[in-house]
Amino acid sequence: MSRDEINILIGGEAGQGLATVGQGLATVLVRTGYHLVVTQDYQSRIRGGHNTFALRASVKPIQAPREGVDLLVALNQETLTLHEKELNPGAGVVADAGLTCGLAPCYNVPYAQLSGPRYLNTVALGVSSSLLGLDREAVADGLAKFLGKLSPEMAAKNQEALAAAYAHAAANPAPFTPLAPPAAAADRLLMTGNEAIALGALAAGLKLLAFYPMTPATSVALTVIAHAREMGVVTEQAEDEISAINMALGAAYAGAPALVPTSGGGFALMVEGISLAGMTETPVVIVLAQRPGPATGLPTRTEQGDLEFALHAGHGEFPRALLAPGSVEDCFHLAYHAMHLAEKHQSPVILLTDQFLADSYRAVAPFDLSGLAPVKAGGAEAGGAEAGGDYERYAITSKGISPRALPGLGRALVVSDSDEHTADGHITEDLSARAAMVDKRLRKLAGLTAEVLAPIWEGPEEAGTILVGWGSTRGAVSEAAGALRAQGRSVAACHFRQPWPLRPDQFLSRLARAGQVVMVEGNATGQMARLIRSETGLHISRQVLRYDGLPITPEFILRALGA
Amino acid sequence: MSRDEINILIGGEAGQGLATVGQGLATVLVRTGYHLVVTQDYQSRIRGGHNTFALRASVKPIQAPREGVDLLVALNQETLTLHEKELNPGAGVVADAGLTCGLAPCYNVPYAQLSGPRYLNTVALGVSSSLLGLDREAVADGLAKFLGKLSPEMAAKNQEALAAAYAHAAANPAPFTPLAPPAAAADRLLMTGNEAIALGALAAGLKLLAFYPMTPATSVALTVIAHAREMGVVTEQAEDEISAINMALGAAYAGAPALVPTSGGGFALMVEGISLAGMTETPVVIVLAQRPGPATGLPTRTEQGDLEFALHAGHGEFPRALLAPGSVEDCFHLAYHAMHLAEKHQSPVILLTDQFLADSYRAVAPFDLSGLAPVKAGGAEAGGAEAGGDYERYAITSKGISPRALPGLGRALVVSDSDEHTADGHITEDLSARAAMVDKRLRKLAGLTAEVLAPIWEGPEEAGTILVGWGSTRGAVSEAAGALRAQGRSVAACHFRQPWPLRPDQFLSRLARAGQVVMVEGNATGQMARLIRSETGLHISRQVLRYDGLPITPEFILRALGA
Amino acid sequence: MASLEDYGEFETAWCPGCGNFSIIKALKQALVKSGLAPHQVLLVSGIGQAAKMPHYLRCNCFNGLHGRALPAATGARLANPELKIIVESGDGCSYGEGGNHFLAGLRRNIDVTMLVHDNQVYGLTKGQASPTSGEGFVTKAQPQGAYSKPFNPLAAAVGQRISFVARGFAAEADHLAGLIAEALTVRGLALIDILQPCVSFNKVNTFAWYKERVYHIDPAHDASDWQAAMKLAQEFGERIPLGVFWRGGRMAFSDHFPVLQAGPLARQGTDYAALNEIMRKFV
Amino acid sequence: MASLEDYGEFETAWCPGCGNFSIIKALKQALVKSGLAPHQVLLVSGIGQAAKMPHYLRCNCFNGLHGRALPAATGARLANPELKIIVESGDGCSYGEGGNHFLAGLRRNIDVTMLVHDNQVYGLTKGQASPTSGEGFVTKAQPQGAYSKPFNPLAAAVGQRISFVARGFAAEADHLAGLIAEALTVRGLALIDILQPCVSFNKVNTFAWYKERVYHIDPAHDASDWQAAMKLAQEFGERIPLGVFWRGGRMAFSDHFPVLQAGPLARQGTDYAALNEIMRKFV
Ligand SMILES: Cc1ncc(C[n+]2csc(CCOP(=O)(O)OP(=O)(O)O)c2C)c(N)n1
Ligand SMILES: Cc1ncc(C[n+]2csc(CCOP(=O)(O)OP(=O)(O)O)c2C)c(N)n1
Ligand code: SF4
Ligand code: SF4
Ligand SMILES: [Mg+2]
Ligand SMILES: [Mg+2]
Repeated sequence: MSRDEINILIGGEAGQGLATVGQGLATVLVRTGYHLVVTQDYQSRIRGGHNTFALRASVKPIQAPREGVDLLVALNQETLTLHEKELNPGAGVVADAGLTCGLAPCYNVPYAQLSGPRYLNTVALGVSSSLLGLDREAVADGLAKFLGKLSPEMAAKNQEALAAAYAHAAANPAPFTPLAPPAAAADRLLMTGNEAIALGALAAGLKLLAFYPMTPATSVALTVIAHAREMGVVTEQAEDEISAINMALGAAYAGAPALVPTSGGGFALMVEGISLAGMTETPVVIVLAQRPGPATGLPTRTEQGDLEFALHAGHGEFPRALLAPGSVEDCFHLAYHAMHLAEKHQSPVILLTDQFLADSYRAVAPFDLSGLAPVKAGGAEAGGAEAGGDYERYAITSKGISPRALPGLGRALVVSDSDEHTADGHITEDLSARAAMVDKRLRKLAGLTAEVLAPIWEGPEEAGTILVGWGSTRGAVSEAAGALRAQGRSVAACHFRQPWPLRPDQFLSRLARAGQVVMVEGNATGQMARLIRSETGLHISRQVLRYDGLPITPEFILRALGA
Repeated sequence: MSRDEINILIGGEAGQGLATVGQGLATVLVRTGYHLVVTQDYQSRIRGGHNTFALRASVKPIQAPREGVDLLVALNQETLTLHEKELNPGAGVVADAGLTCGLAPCYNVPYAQLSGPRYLNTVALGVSSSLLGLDREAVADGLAKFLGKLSPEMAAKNQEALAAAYAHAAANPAPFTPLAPPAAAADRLLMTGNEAIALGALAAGLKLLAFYPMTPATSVALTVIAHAREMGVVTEQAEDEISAINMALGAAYAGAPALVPTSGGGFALMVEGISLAGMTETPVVIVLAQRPGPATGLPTRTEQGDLEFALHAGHGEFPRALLAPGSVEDCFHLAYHAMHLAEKHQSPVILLTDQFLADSYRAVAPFDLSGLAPVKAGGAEAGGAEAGGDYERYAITSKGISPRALPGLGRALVVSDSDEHTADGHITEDLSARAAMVDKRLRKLAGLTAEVLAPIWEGPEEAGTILVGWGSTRGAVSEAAGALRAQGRSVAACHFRQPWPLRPDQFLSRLARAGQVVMVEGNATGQMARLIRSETGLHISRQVLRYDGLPITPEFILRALGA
Repeated sequence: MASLEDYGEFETAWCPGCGNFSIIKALKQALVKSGLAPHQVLLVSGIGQAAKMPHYLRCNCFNGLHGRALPAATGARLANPELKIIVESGDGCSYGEGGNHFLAGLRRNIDVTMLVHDNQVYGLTKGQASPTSGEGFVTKAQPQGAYSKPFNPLAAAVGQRISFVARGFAAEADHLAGLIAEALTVRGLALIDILQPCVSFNKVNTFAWYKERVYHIDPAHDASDWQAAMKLAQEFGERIPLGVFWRGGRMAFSDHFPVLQAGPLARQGTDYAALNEIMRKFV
Repeated sequence: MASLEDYGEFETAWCPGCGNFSIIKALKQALVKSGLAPHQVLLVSGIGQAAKMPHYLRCNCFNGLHGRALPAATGARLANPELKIIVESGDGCSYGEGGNHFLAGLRRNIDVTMLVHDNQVYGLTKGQASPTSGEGFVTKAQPQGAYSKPFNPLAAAVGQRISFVARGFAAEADHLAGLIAEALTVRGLALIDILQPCVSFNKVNTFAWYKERVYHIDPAHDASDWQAAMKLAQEFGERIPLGVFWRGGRMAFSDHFPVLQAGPLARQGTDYAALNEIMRKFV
């Protein structure tokens, strides 16, 4: 007997090596060919506290985290106390011999007998892997990936602990249903949303990254930094977020495609800079990894509470695009797209993600890099400007986009100005020039609108119910709709991966025709619903909202719908 | 023969004493009993450039600036060149003997013969006053108000120049129709919007003002500062706007009603602080004096481009109120109201004004201070907290407002936190506490909504056309509607002095019943129209928008309507 | 008179072995020694590991934004001259994100006690270089080592002649408690930069590293001798001086405001007669 | 070789008599002397009277936000190592709103030339105290006089041992031109604080006031002697030294990035093979 799918929850304190067990398991599962969705739930502290690393693995493609636990791996007593009630029927529990388990079948392992105190997590990994039916060699290989960073002596100790765990499990077989073998070993990568964003930006020819550390955005920066030398990227940790965005703008002005990852509080400090990007028509991509606010809020949890803020951030009026990936693959593709969009429309582009997706490991097929091209800053249009002299950075054009020359790369003098300016970039107080420049800038919105990524639809064209979502909730919405269809109901899913600009022709009539429309959002006030109403008049009164810091799951949606 | 109303335009370079002529005339006109609306148009420089000071004076109440010039007072040739085409039939021009005038009747005065070179503006004031038929004594008195700051010797020289101007005018009578005498000398003050905001805040018991200079907000601060010692207010010019808002929050937490005036760019820097106000539930009033953006834009001109930005400023979700005065009187009343609202709802309140209103002198009846009371920070509700110990700053209440104690004023320990927190203010990662706190904070919106200031309506209940505006355009919208009614058309005006929250029951059915609705806004994208749509679904597609930096006039609206 | 118990004992979110534990101990000792009751004290902090401190003792607390503790404290000070205000934050919070406020605070000589838990690293965000990290300090964000020269807060503070400048060390809690107690008596800005080993993310500037280098400033050092203080403030590396570098006599910022002599602003009324007179001048 | 004419002559929005006129003259002289053509030069400014400067000569120009010139210049420098980058801004812009960036710029020793038009006042916003205004400086915003102690930018700069620290005076355009020309040859951050009388709003620190006080630093001063430079940097009041205070040898910030040795980033490609290898490690 075997199972097609499993939900594994690893729990313990920060500092107990929880992530190692989790990432180790994830690595092995993906290498073995399973699909995977990881949810990391951690506290804003370095040691202690209660953290979890949840892996949903399946032989079939999956998109969202699921509730309920099939295998609970407890690194401490608290994990047992807190999560026992989530155990599904037939679930197993792996815990140290000393820990006391309630009703569920508990596989108490004498960790300390099997290894030294520093390798308990490796024992837990080994016992769990063995219960799952994973090949010991594969696990040893997976472990080796992490051990590379350790001393050979410690690596050996870890491998010994792993071997001891497997031996113990073999000698003490447990009544646990293992995972069915995957369909076929597939070529998949293991990657978080933030890592995929970093790769997507690199694939688009990212040349400068400026940032100030802020959870959950920091790992975008760290991923770029880890490969900056190989990829020829300049990275700098700025003194604050204001500096980060202004550095990015200075660099972008000078021709370096630029990225600034941050979270809500840091984004708030960049708002004046975003307005400057709008005025100077400087391309820049800001990754806004959302977490629950206001203010410091819950630094390590998830929310989709900054949509309207991102849409209106910056004084004055200027076009922008908002992209919101729905999966780790989408993080790669939209980061790539964002960089190109920013350059093409000489505008700020904001990539809205959140802690859940940022930290969520998934199994993804390797990205096809073959068709990709780097952003070409400035570009051929500015060729004529090489002549110098009369170059007009803000030449009035029918589409609002002016040929962009780069300073110092030709003889053109490139004058960029934060004040209202004439076509040549110089400060002006001519009020008819002002109105013309406003019109020119706003004309770029039409171009951005023409390129809008359409919502992704699933399910029947004429649906009784349409579940609408945006950004990171894509998987949950899709799976919830699928579950309802499986119950025989006519339910479609509509996912916005670009919340701005909106093109009602891409969604309005279909939504209007549906029996009912339900908006699913990770915030408390239904921001996307409000935005759709302001652009179309359509009022989506039924809303499934979550704002306790946890990601939306299919079950959460189904419960809210009473289904 | 005399006229009931006049439009006077004074033009010259910065540094020529233009404001002195203008303010001198304004003072005399108001003291004499005329109604007045002033529009100041200046450049972002200290000397030179072309600036104007336009006075519309009338024996009847007036609310808006008007186009067309009846008396042009030119301090330089450029003024003649630029404004001659605006002259109304029968207009007069006052200019130095050396300046050449085109077609209009030009009253060339040999300034230099009448006074020394430093008193030319006084001569211009004298000649203009005399043409208007203003009493010389009254003008001399008015002048004395300004001369108080000068040395007695210079004051005397100025008065001599004035006398010489009157004498010259008497000796060389001009064919100019003077102003009719006012109905009755009335007790009126002369004040700009910013000055009225300062007085309104002082009337509400303002105790701390923190600011960083920024046009057109600075004069709010300077007015408070000028009277800070008498009124017991602590004022500080902060090192930046981030500091200003955080100082205000620290002070407000400690019990000082606090105000921070700024403009778009500075407001952008305060956005994180506004989110902190939302999270810590700290009362604070921010004056956002709008100017054309994005970025530095046009620092000395006007726009209403920051409505949506103000509404969504700050990461995360929390309630706020936006107030937008429509007149100088309203500046006083809404500043007073804002301070009380902020304290009562323990929330940020944003007062949206703009350069036009900020700098517009008006004749206003003295404010009735008798019924006013200062904000009582903390207030009686927190009395129980005196006991200390178990005080809960964020006690969960049915209305969302928790009894607010002040640190150090009793034994209660007041714990305020930017992180998500428990009722006692301490940092928490309990996710059900999180959801409860979000709900608590958002419940305050109902209280704010209950107190919303209703739109102000003018004209027929069932109107063929309703002109809708908000903030500083009130006068222009009202006068345009009046003009259309005078043409026999059924036109009403609807003015939003509180753009947020909105209560559709206060306006929706009346708007929906109208033949057509026209939104009048000083921005390029129709922000208030979009906001109304997002809250009500009502689509106001006909819009009169202005975004060239100049204020909306009745004529501008009428032209746009083809009326 | 308050006792240690009045300040309570709370569970923290710090790592075992963190330098912050002795800093909180020293702070409580100093508060008790100063005879202050919890309700007379206001702790203002930003965001970071150090900045969580106010949650771990009984007091009034305004835990604001990362980098913005000093402005909030300045506002509170200008609203209530009777509170004893202590700013508690990390090196990143105080000298990084909050650098401009630090400069302005020095210029104002704002009368608060500023305790900077200087672990030469960003702790809460998992170990990036801070403004006081040594050149070459390697982190995941600075894999080639930090390129910038460290900021010298003590030199900046002595340079602006604020009222009190000292350095403490987490491993010497009693000495630190003494410094804090003195700082609490000072009018004007009192800065104590505290060497605070971060056992999780700073593997260079460890307890042992500091222990090898710290020494107590010669009792003969004249803390009112500015040149001498400036010279001492330059010393950081092979030898690290602990103790009081400088005591100045500059006017405390809030003393510029006569209205504060009448006590907390919240207790003061509004003079409508005066306001009426002011209004009447607008003609 | 560029000539003065190449840099053009434009109408300005400055007040007649403003110190800025001779600064722009000196800047043009220095640029010509340095043999730079307009398209090789990038002027980055913030907002203020000084910050309008880039509009008044022919060059590349990024006129950004108030206080944010240095970060923008840093970004441009890190994108294109071949541009000659000059930051032009006022005292408010550079040391007030931009104070944190100034500190960070000093720490980085970012290789730009920074010209601060120091009129000890906020000019464009009509005369409020700036970070360098003297104590007691009376304005409409500070009717009792400024309470804060002025910031000493030169001491801060020498303190961080940036590459070049000098003071010029608007009334001595030729001397200033010489300083700028030298600054343009420096690798690393070159700061020139320029005494710039504001005839409209600073009635204290006037041309005459400065003239009475300035003196040229003794040619015997050894600008590589840090102690001596620090001492000189303290002097401001009865006597105000002009000239080069300090020349340091710290590594220029952009030299830490090997990729910049290959020239402007805009000219460099993307190595998809390398990216593919990186991607392949994510298993
Ligand atoms: C505006 C903003 N940017 C970034 C952060 C993320 N952040 C939280 S704490 C911290 C650094 C803390 O370092 P430090 O002040 O030295 O304190 P420590 O944790 O080392 O005690 C950062 C960058 C934030 N909370 N807000
Ligand atoms: C964020 C922001 N805050 C405030 C302003 C308003 N502002 C423009 S220039 C200036 C001060 C200029 O002073 P300084 O830098 O000394 O330049 P100066 O005019 O004296 O040359 C201020 C406060 C602004 N443009 N942006
Ligand atoms: S990360 Fe460092 S500073 Fe933070 S609690 Fe742990 S040891 Fe202390
Ligand atoms: S205000 Fe002062 S700094 Fe500005 S242009 Fe006039 S004189 Fe120069
Ligand atoms: Mg630190
Ligand atoms: Mg200045």
